[in-house]
Parts: sequence; structure tokens; C-alpha cells
Amino acid sequence: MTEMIKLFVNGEEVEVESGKNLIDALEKVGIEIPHFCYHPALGADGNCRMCLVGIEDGRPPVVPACKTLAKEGMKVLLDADNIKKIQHDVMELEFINHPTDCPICDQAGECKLQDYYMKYEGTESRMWVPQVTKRKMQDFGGGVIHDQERCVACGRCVRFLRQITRTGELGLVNRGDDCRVEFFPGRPINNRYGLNVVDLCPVGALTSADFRFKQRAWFLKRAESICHGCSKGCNIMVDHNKEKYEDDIIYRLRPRQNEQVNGWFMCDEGRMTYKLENDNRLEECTLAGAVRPLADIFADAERRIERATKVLFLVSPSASLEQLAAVQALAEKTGATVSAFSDGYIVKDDGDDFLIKDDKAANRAGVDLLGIAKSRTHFDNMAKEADVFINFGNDLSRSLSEEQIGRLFSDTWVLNGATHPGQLGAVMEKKVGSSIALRSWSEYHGVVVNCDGIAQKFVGGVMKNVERPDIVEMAAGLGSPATGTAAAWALVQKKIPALAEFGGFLELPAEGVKLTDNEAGK
Amino acid sequence: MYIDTLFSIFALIAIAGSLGLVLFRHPMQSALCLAVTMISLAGIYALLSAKLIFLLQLIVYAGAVMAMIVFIIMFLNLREKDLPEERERFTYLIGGAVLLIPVAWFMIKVMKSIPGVKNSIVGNGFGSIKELGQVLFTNWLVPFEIISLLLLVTLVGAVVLAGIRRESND
Amino acid sequence: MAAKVKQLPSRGGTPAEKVYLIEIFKGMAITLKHFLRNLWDNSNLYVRHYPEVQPDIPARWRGRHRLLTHPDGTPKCVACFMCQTNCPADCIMIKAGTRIDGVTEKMPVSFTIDLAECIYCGYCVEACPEDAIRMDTGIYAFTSSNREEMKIGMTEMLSLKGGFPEEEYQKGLEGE
Amino acid sequence: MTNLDIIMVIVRVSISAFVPLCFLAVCVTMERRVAGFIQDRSGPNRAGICGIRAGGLVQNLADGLKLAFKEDIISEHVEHKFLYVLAPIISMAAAIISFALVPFADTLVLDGKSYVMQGIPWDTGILWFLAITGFSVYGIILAGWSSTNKYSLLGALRSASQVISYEIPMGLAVISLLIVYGSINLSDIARFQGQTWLGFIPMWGILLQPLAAVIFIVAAFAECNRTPFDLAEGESELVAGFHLEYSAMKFAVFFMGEYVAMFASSAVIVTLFFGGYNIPFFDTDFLIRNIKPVAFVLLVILPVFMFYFAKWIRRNNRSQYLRENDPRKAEATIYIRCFWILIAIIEVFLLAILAFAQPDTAAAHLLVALMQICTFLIKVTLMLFVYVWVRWTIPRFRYDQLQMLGWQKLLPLALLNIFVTGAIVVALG
Repeated sequence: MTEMIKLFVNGEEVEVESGKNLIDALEKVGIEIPHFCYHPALGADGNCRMCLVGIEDGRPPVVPACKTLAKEGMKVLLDADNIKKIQHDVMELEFINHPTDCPICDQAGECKLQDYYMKYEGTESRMWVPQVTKRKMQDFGGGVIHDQERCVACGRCVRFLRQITRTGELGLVNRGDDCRVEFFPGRPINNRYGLNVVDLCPVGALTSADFRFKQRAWFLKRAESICHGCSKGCNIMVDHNKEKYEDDIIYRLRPRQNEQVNGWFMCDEGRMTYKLENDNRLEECTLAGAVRPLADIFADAERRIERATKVLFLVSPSASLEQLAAVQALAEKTGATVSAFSDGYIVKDDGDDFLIKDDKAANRAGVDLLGIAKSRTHFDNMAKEADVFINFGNDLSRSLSEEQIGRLFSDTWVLNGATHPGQLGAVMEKKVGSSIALRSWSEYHGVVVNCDGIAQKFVGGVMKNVERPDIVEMAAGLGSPATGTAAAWALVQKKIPALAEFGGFLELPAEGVKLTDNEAGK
Repeated sequence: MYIDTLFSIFALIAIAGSLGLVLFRHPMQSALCLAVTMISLAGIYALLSAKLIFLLQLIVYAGAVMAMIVFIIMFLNLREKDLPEERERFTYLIGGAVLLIPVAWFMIKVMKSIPGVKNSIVGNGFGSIKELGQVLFTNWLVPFEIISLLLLVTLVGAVVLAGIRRESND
Repeated sequence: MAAKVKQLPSRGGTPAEKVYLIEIFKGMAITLKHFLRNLWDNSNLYVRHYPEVQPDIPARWRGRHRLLTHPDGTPKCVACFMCQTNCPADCIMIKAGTRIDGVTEKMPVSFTIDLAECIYCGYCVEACPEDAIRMDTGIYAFTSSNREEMKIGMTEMLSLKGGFPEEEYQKGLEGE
Repeated sequence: MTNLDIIMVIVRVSISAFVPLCFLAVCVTMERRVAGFIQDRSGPNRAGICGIRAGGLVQNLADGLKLAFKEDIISEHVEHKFLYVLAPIISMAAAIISFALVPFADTLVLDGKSYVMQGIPWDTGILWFLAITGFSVYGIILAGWSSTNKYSLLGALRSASQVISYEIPMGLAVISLLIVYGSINLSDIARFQGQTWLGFIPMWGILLQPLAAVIFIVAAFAECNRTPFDLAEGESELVAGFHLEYSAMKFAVFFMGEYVAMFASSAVIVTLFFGGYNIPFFDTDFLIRNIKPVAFVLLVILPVFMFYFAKWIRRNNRSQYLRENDPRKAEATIYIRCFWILIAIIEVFLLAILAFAQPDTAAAHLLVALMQICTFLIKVTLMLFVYVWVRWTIPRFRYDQLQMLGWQKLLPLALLNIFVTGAIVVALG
């Protein structure tokens, strides 16, 4: 537990954590101090002067809140007239050369300039001299587009590239009203975390070429999710929207703060995984090549499982704990074998020491916790013996080539549950007995365990027009005792005692639950 | 001949209506069958040249009473799923029919023992409103008034019972 | 402009009014007077025989929408979605894209209004920061035999011309 | 039965069955045009066949065609389809049958035989009307209930309880009338009203029993579900009430049933209170005895009337805006010519009667019967006009007001009326 100290804000006593600067400390208790350049991950810079607050009986009387540690008994003034004037004047300064092109600015709706204007200024411009014009639509590389006119020169992007990625592509050049952010000639942004500067930018100066003009921020619905791009499990916000007459579409993924896992950031590859969720999805459920209702496919598959001598289930290492448990329960009931063979999900030497990991599966730790075999030999042996093979969303084409898959299942009846076409290889999929289009991770809720053994919940807010079952429903349809997510969660809790204290998976804390190493051994 | 045919038709409709009353599952259909029976009974009264009774049957029974019953069934707004499941209703029906056979046999016997009366004209103006009124208001005046009083008391009693109780409001 | 409020004394208290029939007959006398007058000579009817006699519309009339253009013919719309955000009937559908005619950065790729759903409230016109959409075409009748045709697209809306001179339109705005 | 008997049965039944149906067109046109004129609009004036619009009658034809050829929908959720289809049939049939016992002319004597001019020659008269109108409530209840729709159900609830409540004051109002007339036979009642009082005041029900007339007319409005008592439809709160789920011809049957019920109750009101088929001041015997003067007066009056009627048509049948070679003027000419031809035919017949007919012959009886039928229909039309007139004058009641009026005002008044009437009749002997 952190130590708590007491201080006074506008004469009222508040209790805050010690060891933090005023912005962070007061934000925890719901008091906002306006700021542009300060960012918790980048530290204080103190160049924007927006966070100046008064300290009663202090020397100097006005200090930048970002550089001032909260101290016991400190008397902070936020609503004094001189502080309000400072805030007003800083805003006026920022607006001198601001183009005010909110109608075409993607940041509108989540822009600090807009918010602070409404809160702290709200007056007409007094300027009559022509505005300084600078470059617009400057390509910074790495999918970042820069608008120099909108820039408030807070330097967050510059500091991010210097401190975090240590690549230092950007710098602030010139001074005064000619001050602007530039990349060094011939060296545009070129690193795997470059798009984070778009999130960092408090105004619309840096925008993402990918998201640019696609959707306005206020239309987007947000869902708190976990990135399924690799085993790091970065916390993300899924920004999606269903436009009239259209399908529910994800427009972008943004990092969500979680000190335990990803801090404030995420990688560029992870950001782009939303495209997989939107496009080229499997839509129809087929039985012997013909589109049939789900119930028919389930009934047919259930009959085949009953008749079969040996049944093999293949689960995805990205599936949630509930889904894995549901499939396991089905296997126990029908006497089938479960494999999580997924060697192809591991990309050698792709990871780094920051966020990107070699393992591109979101829940491999969870597979191990539930004790599901995943070795190649186990899978090969079982596949040769099995006469019914059911795939629960595993992208087998990553691990094996088409011929290998074809050889393994040459005389096996296959039910392919998949999110995207081609997960068993194009040739194989033409021969499969049945196929079921599954929901993908942005469409269901669940819990995954990342590479550091942190169990994290995620919420799927996307509601596609085409209704698909998720793996829990598919397993239930095939006769699994876990008939719903709640029942599956109960099974998970039985296997992983550390999770037993939480009633439902939604009760998991936002920062996740750290599972100790010996949990896996149980 | 002509009268006989009409009588048979009305009698058949009346029987069909009462059967429907028992056999239909839904109360609304049963009630409507009862209304059909009432109307066909009115037809039989008309054949007996009991004009006033015919009209009263139509106005009071077929018109008012049955309309009230149907109205209340509509109020209940019963749907197929609200009806109780009657698995053994046919057993009961057949059992009831079997039980009724001796009664019916007895009734037929009684009917046959009544000396037959030839169809004859029962006096000019029989069953008309004027004749009936004269009989009611001369020979039967006292019973008529007593019954009127009784009905009035019932009416007032019903209103009092159904009236709003103001005390319970506070 | 404040609404004119006229206070009327409460009626219906006198015994003559409580009988109600007398008042009914008074009312019926009024309607009968109208009926007989119009039966005798129907030239006094307050009816415009519509398709043949067209109504006069003021410049403030909210008719069909049009998109305005700059003098060089490029659309004024920058696809800021303000109209779509404000539309209470949710009948405006915009797809935005990067501008190719060099005026600003953003332009609508498609701009569709579903006239079957539009309630002609004029909020889109008020919300527009660029004066790019107006409802001053003076077209008030719009029919179609199917729903798809009720959606009008960008080219159609750009090709429509205003039904009134600019000064008259501006005067109409001031009047509000 | 002679051939004449059979012909007379056919004539009587067809008059009593088809006249209400034919009057549908009159009712609907009147409803629209009167509504229009009361509100200073013009009413239907577009639909026409080759430019002939017949004052809005063609609009009815168009609407009828539309309703007949519309898709007839029975919703999936309707559980009792038979009852659903039966409902409009009941309300229409009840409406038509309730007119069957209303006399539309005095007893016709042909070849020494007398024929009662009613659909069914029976003497139960007004009680029959009360009995049959009671049945119309079944149609409403069934429609509202079987539609499986809350609005329909609410509409049916309102309508049924309204009809049941207002039957009571209606019946009580009739009783006080019966005390005066001493008969329930509508023919007797009509004949009674043919008398005059002090030689110049017709002994009409409205003069003998003004209170009963008001109560009966108000209750009749309620029985027909007409404004101000049309809560069953209450389009503002109940969408359309009990016939909400009905479409196409089934809706049309409800619609027609309502107008036929209106016609029937107008006919009963006219018979009870406005002298029925009697031409004021001239009873049947007087007309038959003086057939020649009567024919002569008609011979003179008809062309004069037609002359002014033609002028009225010319004045009003024209376009309301500037138009070259106004086709409506040509249309008016066609109407006027048609009417003149009709008048000419009637004149020929009247001339024939004037020349050849003797008093108290079949021709005289027929002419008088025709005149009485016309009188009756004119009176009924005026009563229908009152229905329409009231509809476009008085706003709808609230439901509690409606029940309050029925039970707390009309019922005691009707009872009081019975006592007073009984006392007066006994006192006068």
C-alpha cells in the first residue's frame, strides 16, 4: 500500500498518494489539472505552462503541477483568479495560429484543445494579423500524418521516440511561432511502436493514416479488450461502430493503460489486427458443402462423435480459458483427446524486450494451466488414429503446410470451426465434412492468461450482423456439459484455484490477476 | 310439415351449440356456442308463437347475458397457453355420457307417459305482448310486483357491494 | 417574438351551460351556417386546388436538401459529420475520404440522405459549419414507388440549385 | 300465393335489404362532403369516370374498388381465424336485419289485399330492433378479441361496454313512447303519427315525447359508435380500435356495417319520432282520395324545383381556379340534361295518372306508396345528415364522461320520463 498524505485544494482537504506529482495525485481523486506536455509515461517537461497552479504561502507562488511533488499539508490553489488567467492566456496563445479546422480534424471529440477551450477559455479570438501557415498533411512515415498548424509543440512525440523507443526520429525545430515538429531529413518514423505518437498527441497534429477520416470519434463505441496479436496481452480499447444498414465494424484499436502489462502503449502490428476482425470472415455454416442451419450440423456431428472410435479436438492457443474448459469438458464426456498443437504461432526472433513477443498466441499460458497437450508428436499420433477431427478455431495452416494437413486427415471426417477461411488450408477446406463460422475475439467475452501469467478479462462489444456461435456455444452444441460461459467459467475456477475467489469473470480486477508459477503446477 | 322442418333445424342447431359448449376447449368458443343455442331456442319459441318470450330470449339471453359473458371472457384475454391441460377430458366426456344414459332413458319414458296433446290454436293473440301483459298485471300482479321489488333489492345490493369503499383509501 | 397569450374566462359554470344541449345546439348552428353557406355557393372555400394551383413558398421553407459548391464547382462539404451527428431522424449517411480537388483535406466520398426517413427539421442546415447544406430548393413534393429511390445521393444534391435569390434566403435566416 | 304476393314479397325484402346498402354511397359521400363544407373545404372532387364525378359518388366507387382488390391480410398471430372472419359478418348482418321491421310506406292495398310495407311483415317492431342491435356487440367483441392486439382489445372493451350501457336508456326511452302509442308495432306507430292535433300540428313523437326523443337519439349515436361516442376507434389513442387488424374487404365490411347501422337507427328514429313515412299534414287516406290534385301539384312543382336545382348545379359545378374551356361546366350541362330527362319521364307518368287514374285504384295506391317511400327516405337522409353534422361539430367524449352520461344522466331521466308519461296517460284516460 502506498502511503497517503493530506493536502488542501482550494481550501478543501483531500487525501492523496504520496510520491506523485500534483497532476497524477489529484487525478486519482478526481481533480483535473489541465496539461498538454505532461504524460505519466514520459515524465514532466514543463513546456506548455498549462498546469501552473498556485501554492499558498509558497515560494514561488506559481508552480507547474507536473514538476511539483504532492507534499503533506500543501495548499494548492486551482480556482484563484490569477491561475484562471494563466490558463486562459495559455489557451489564447495556443490558438493564435491554430487553424481551427475541427470539422476535418480526426481528433475532434477527443481533443484537449477543444475540451480546454470549452472549459478554460471560451472567448473569441482577438487576433487580426494573418495566421502563420505551416505544412499540412506531412507524411511522417510509419503511418503517421502530421499537421504542423495544429501542433501545440508539447514535444510528447519527440520525447516518446527518444525515451521509449530510443530511435529519436523527431525533433522540435525553430522557436516562437515558427516552432514545429520535424523528422530528420531522410529518416521518417521507422519503428514498430511509431503509431503510439498518435495517441500521445493531445491535439490533432498527429493522426493515423489508417484511421484518418474513417469515422468521427464521438460515434465510436468502446469495448475494453485484450490484444490477441501476441502473448503479451496488451490492454486495448476496441473502437467500433455499427452504421445504419451496415455491419458492426472495428475502426481502430487503442492501448489502454495497465502498468502490470503494457503501460500506456502497444505495437503497430497489434493495432492493425482489427483488420482481420472486419474482413474476410467466414460467414456460413455448411454441412457436406451445403449451407445448413447450425442445429443440423450439431446433430450430425454429435452422431458422428458417438459412432467414432477415436475423436481428436484441436483448440486454439488464443481461445479464452472458458472456451478451453468447455472443449475439455466435452472431451471428457465423449472420451476424445484435446490438443492445442500450435507450433506455428511462435515466430522465432520476432519479439523484443518491450512489448512484442515471439509467441503470437494470446492464451498459451492458459493452455498449460488447464493441462492441454500441445506437442507435435502427440498431435501427429492422435491425428493418425482419429476418425473424427474437430477444429475449434485453431489456425492450423500456420503450423503445417497444406500437404501435411491433407496427409494427416486424408480419411478423417473433419468439422472445421473457424473464424477465417483457409485455417485448414484452402484445399483441405473443400473436403471437410462440416464447417462452422465462429465468433472472433472482438465478439465474445472471456479471460486469457498472458506470457507473464497474468489472467486478464476482456469484453467483446462488436455485434456482427451475421450471428455466429463462439467456441463455448459450439462445444455446448456438440454436447459439452458447460452449456454457457458461466458454466465454463465454473470449470475454469475448479482447475485454477487462484481464480476461484471471483464470482464471475467480470469481477476480475482491471489490471489482471497475477498467477504464481506454482498455480500452473496444480 | 314446414313448421316441423324448421323445428328440427332449430333443435339440431341448439343441440350442436350445446355440444360445442361442452367440447370446445376455449371459453370464448364455448360461450359463442351457448349464444347459438340461445338464438335457436328463441327460434323454437317463435315457432310456438310465443312472441314476447322469443324477443325476451333474444334481448335478454342472447343479447345481454351472453354478451356480458363474452365480454368478460374477452376481459380475461385467455390465450391458448393460459388454458389448463386437460389430458383426460375425453375419458370424462365418455364417462359422463355413459352415466347420463339411464337419466335420458328415464326422461324419454316420462315424456312418453305424458298424454299427447294435439297441436291446436290456443286462442287468438296467444303469446302476444298485450295478452301476456294483461295476464301479468291482473292475475299475477302481486307476485310480479314482489319479484320486481326483489330484483330492485338485488340491484341496489350489487351496487353497494361493488361500490368504492372510501374508508380504505386513507 | 413572444407568443400572444389571450386569457379567456373559464366557461361551463352556468346552469344553461350545464344542460349542455343548448351549447351543443349553438355549436351545431355554427357548423350548419358554414355548411349552408358553402352548399349554396362553393366559391368561398378556403381550399387551394393543389396540383393546378401551386402554393407560394417563403425563402425560409424547408424543402429538399441541396449541397452547395464553391464558385469553382467543388463541393463545400468537408465531411465533418456535424449534420449526421445532429440528425434526429438518423437519415444522413456520409462516407468521408481524402480530398482530391485540393481545397482542403477532407471531402465526402458519398453523401446520402434517406428522404423517406427525413423529417425536414433543418437541424443539418443549422449544424453545418461550412454552409454546405441548405434546404432552400423550394421542392416540397417528393414521391417514389420504392424505398431505394427515396435515397438521394451527392451528385443529385450538388446539381440542385437554390430556389430563391441569396439575399432573400439570408433575410429569411435573419427573421428567425 | 298468387304471383302478386310473390312479387310483393320480393319487392319488400329487396327494398329493406338493398336500400340500406345503396344508402352507403349516400352516407359516405354525405360524410365527406358535409365534413368538407363544414370545415370550408370542398371534399372529394377528383375521382371521375371520363370527367363525370357525380358530386363525389365516383370517389366511393374508387374506394370500394381499392378495398376490394387490396391484399387481404390475416396476421399470423391471429389464433381464432374463424371468429376473426366472422366478426365483420356479424356486425354487417345485424345492421341489415335490424332494419327489417321498419315500415317504409303505409300498408299497400292492391286487389283488395293489403301488404305491410316492411322487410318482414311482423308486429314485434321496436323490440326486434333492440334485440338485433344487441347482437352487433358480438361483432365488435370478437373483432377486438380475436385480433390479438392490445389496441383492438381496448377498443372492443370500450365499445362493448358502451353499447351495453346505452341499450338501457334506449330501451327505457322506448317504453315511455310505447305508453303513448299503445303498440310496439312500428306500422301502428307510424300510422298514429299520421294524425294531426288541432288540425295543423302533426302528432309526431318528437312533440309528444321530446325527452324520450333526446335520450333515444343520444343513445342511438352511442349504439352506432358515432362521434361524440366513437371511443372504440379513438384513432388518437387506440390507433383504430377494434378493426385495427382488419384490412381490405373485411375492413370494408366493418365500415359498411357501421353506415348500415347508422341508416337503420336513423330509420327507427324517423319512424318513432318524426312521423315515419307520413307526409306531414296529409295522411294516406286523404292522398288516395285526392289523387288527381296531388298528381297535378307534383306535375307543377317538379319542373319548378328542377329549374332552381339546375341553376344551383350551374353555380357550383365549376373549377375553383382559372381554366380555359372549363370541363366542369360541360359536366354540369350533362348532369342537368340527365335530370331533365328524369323529370320528363316522371311527368309523363304523372300525366298518365292525371288523365286516366281514378281515386282508390291500384295506380293511386302505388303512387301514394312511392311518395311515402320517398318521404321516408328524405327524412332518413336528413337524420343521417344530423349524424354527420354532429360528428363534425362535437368532439369526442372522454370515457368516464361517456359512462357518466349514460348511467347518471340518461338512465334517471328515462325513468323519470316513464313515470311522468304514465301519470299523464292515466290522468287523461
